[in-house]
Amino acid sequence: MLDKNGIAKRIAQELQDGYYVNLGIGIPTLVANYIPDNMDVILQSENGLLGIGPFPFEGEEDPDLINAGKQTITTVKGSSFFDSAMSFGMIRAGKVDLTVLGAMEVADNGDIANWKIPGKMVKGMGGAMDLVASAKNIIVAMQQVNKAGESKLLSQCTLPITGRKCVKKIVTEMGVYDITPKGFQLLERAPGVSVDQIKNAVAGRLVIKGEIPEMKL
Amino acid sequence: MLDKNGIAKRIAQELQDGYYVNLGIGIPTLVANYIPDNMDVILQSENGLLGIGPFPFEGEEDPDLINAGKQTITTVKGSSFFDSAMSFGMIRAGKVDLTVLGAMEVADNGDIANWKIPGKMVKGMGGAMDLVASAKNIIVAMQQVNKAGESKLLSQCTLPITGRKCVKKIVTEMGVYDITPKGFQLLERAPGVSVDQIKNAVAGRLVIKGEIPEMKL
Amino acid sequence: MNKVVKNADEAIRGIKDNMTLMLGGFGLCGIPENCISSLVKSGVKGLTCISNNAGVDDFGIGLMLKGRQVKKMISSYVGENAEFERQLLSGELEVELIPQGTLATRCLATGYGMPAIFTPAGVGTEVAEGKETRIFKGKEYLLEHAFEVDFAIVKAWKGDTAGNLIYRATARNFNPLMAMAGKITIAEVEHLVPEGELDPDGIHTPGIFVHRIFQGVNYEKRIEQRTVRKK
Amino acid sequence: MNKVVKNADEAIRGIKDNMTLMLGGFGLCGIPENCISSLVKSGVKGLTCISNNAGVDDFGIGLMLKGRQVKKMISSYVGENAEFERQLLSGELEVELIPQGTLATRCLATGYGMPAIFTPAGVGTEVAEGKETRIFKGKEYLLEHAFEVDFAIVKAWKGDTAGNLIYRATARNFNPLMAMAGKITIAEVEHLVPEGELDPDGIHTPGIFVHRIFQGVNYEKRIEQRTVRKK
Repeated sequence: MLDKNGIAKRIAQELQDGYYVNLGIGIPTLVANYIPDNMDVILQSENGLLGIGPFPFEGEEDPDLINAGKQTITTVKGSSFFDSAMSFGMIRAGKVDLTVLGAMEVADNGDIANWKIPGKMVKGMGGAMDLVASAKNIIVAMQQVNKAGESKLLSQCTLPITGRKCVKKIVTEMGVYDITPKGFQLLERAPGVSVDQIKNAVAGRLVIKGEIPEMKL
Repeated sequence: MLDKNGIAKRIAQELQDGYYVNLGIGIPTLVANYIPDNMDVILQSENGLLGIGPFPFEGEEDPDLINAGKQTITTVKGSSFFDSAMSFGMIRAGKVDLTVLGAMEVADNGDIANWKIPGKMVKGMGGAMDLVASAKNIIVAMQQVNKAGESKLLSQCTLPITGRKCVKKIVTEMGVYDITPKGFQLLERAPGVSVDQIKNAVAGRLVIKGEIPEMKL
Repeated sequence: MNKVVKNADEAIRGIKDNMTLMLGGFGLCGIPENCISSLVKSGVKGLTCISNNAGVDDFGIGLMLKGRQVKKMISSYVGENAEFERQLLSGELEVELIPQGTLATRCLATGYGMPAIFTPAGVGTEVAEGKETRIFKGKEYLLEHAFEVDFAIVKAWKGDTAGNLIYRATARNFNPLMAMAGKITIAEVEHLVPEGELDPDGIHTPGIFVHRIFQGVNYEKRIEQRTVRKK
Repeated sequence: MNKVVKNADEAIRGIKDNMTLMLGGFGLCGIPENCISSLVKSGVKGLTCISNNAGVDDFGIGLMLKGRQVKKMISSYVGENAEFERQLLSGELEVELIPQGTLATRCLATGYGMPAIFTPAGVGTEVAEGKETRIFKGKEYLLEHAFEVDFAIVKAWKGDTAGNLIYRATARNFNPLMAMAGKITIAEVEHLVPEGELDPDGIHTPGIFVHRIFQGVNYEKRIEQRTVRKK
C-alpha cells in the first residue's frame, strides 16, 4: 500500500522534461516534491502564475503571492504572472500538458466527481470543472477505498460529477490504472498489493491483461 | 464652404473633456489639431495605443510606434500600449466615447459605405467595420458632393456598406447633419452656404426645421 | 478630466441598494480592502456581488455578509466562511456557483463587448442544467453570457492619475478582467503616481476602463494560508 | 527543455507546403523579419497566411508573395502591394478579408480555447453573407470561428530562454494573440536573455505559449509612412 507521498512519487514518474503541469490541492501538490532534478517541469497555478517555487522562508511570505490553494509560495526563475482569463485560456486551449487532481469518485468511463457531496455544505467547484473539461491529460491521485472499505472506482459516479469521460489515469494506494473503453485497466500494483486485493477494491469494470508488475518507486 | 481643416475644426467642437476618441484616416486625423487646450482628450489608435501624441521630430521616428494609418507618431503622458484584441475589445464594449470616420456615402438611415468600390481593387475594411458596429457615437467627416456634382448623402447607399444605421452625425463642406428617424436633419450651414444650396446637395430625405444657423468656427 | 477621488468613501458614491457589483481578488489576495470597508460603513443593502470568493468571517466580503448587505453571491468557491454558510442554509443568501474559468471569461466577455462565450467547463454536470449547449468539431460547449455590472471595484499595486493600473504578482487574478467590466470602475491602488510615471508597455489595465481612482490606506493584506519552510 | 534555437532557419523547421501560418505585425511594424527571410529562402509553397496585412512589394509578406509562396491571405487590409494586386486579379492568389477586430478576436479565441465568438462587426454587410447571426439583448452579432493554425510566427522586443516575451510600443499589435494561437509558436526577439532576467509582472506572453525562440539579426524595421514635424 502506498501512503500519500508514495502516490505522489509514482505520479512524478509520469512527468516529462518541459512539461507544464497543474497540480490540484491535496496529494497532487505533493508531486512537486518528487520532480527529478534533471527535469524542467513548470508548475501552473490557475490563479495566475507559471513557475511556482517552494514555500517561502519564514518571514518572507508575500501576501500578493499565493497558489490556487491560497498558500504563500515563491516563484522560480522564468516565471510569469497573468490574469485569470489568460490562465484558464491556456488551460482550455490545452497548453497545460498534465493536470493532477484529487477525486472523491471516478467511474470506469473516466467520469470524475470531486466537488460536491449532496447534503453537505457546497463550497464550489473553483477551477476544477474548467480543468477536467479542458486538460489533455488528467491523472487522478486518490485513495481507492474509503474508511468503510468501499471502493471509489465505480461503474458510475454516485456523487454529482465534475466532468465527463475526462480522466486518463488513476494512481491510488493500491495501483495504477488507465481508463480504457473497457474500463479500469490495471497497469501496476503497489508494493505488497496482490491482484486479488485490487479486484476486491474496484467496483467498476476492471481489465487485467497478463502479469501485472509491481510498481518501482 | 469648408475646406478639410474647416470640417475638422467643426468636429472638434463636439469633443468633451475626458473623451476617448478614435480618429480615422484622412480628414478625421486633422481633428487632433483642433482639440481645445483646456481639454483632456485621449486619442485611441486601434493598433494598440491610448494617448497618441504629435508626429515625432525629424530624426526621432520610432518604427515600433505608429498609428492605425501606419504613420510614425509619439505618445503623450499617461499613454498605454495593448494588443489588438484588447483594442477592439474596448471599442466593442463602448469605452470609446467618439469615433470620427471618413465615408464615401452615408444613407439617411445612418448606413455608411467607406470600404469598397465594386470594380476597383479592394484593399480591405481594416478596423472600420468593427468601429461602426460598436461605437456609441459616430461622426462622419466627408465631402458631401463628389467631383461630378453628385451628392453622397443618399436615401440608400449604392456602394457595399460598412455598417448599418450607425452614423449619428455628419459634418461636410456644406453643413452639419444629425441622422434622425426622418432622415438627415440639417443643424448648421457652413459659412456662406445657403439652405437652398444644401437642398440641392442632399439626395436622401432632408429635414429642415426653422431657421438654420451658420456654424461658428 | 479628473478621475482621482480622495478616498474610498468618495469612490463608492452612487452605489445603491440592489445594485450588482464586481469585486476583484482571489481569496483575500488582491481584494479592494478600502472600498469594502466603506461599503460596510455605507450600509448599502441587497447587493449582488460577483467575486471569485466570499472572503472569510471577519475580512473581505465576509464583512459585508456579516452586515447582511449581500443578497446574492456569484462565485466559484465560497468555502472559508461560517457566516456565509449560516445565511445560505437559512435562505437569507442566494448563491450561484460558477466554474472559475467561466467566471473569468464571462468578465472578459463583458469587457470586450462580447455578449456570450462558449466553454467546455461544466458540460454534462449540473452546471449545464437549463443551458444551451453546442458542439464544435466534436466537442461540446456551454453558452455562457457576459455579466451586466453597475460597479466594478478593483485593487491594483500602482496606478496613475489617468487611471492606468499595474498589479503585483498573483494579486492580479480577476482584477484586470473586472476593471474592464464595470459600467463604472473604481480602482484603489497602493501607490498613486502622476500620469507619465508608469511605463506604457507595462500597464495591465489602460485608463480608459477606470473611472475613479484613489490611493488606499492601511492595507492589511491578510494571508489565508501561511505556508513557510525553515531557513 | 530547450526552446532556444540558433536562428530563423532552424526555427522554421517543419513548416511544409500547404500549411496555415499566422504572422504577427501591423503593417510593417512588429513583423518577424528573420523568419520571413528564411521562409523565402526555404521555398515552401501553397501557404495560407493569416496576418493583418500583406506587407509591401519588397518587404514583409510581400517577399513571400513575390516568390508565389502564398496560396491564400487572410487579412483585414492589403492595400500597399502591387504584386499582391496582380496575383489577386490574375486568380493566383486567394484573399479573405476580415474586419480587424474580428481577426484579433478570432486569434484570441484560438489561444483561449474558445471555438467561436460573437461580434457585431460586419452585421448587415457582405462580410455577414452565409454566416450565422444571433440577437443578444436586441443587438445582432455574427458567429465567427477560432482559427486552426499550424505555426504562429511572432516578433517580440525581449524574450527569455523560457519563452517569455515582452513587446515594445505598437509593435505589440497581433503578436501576443498569434503567439497563443499556434500549434507550434516561433518567436524571434531583438534581445534574448537568460530566464529570470525579465520581470514576471511585465511579461506579455508567458513562455507556455512559445515553443521555439531565437535572437534575430539585422532588423531593418522599415517605416511605411514617415511623418515628422520640424524641430
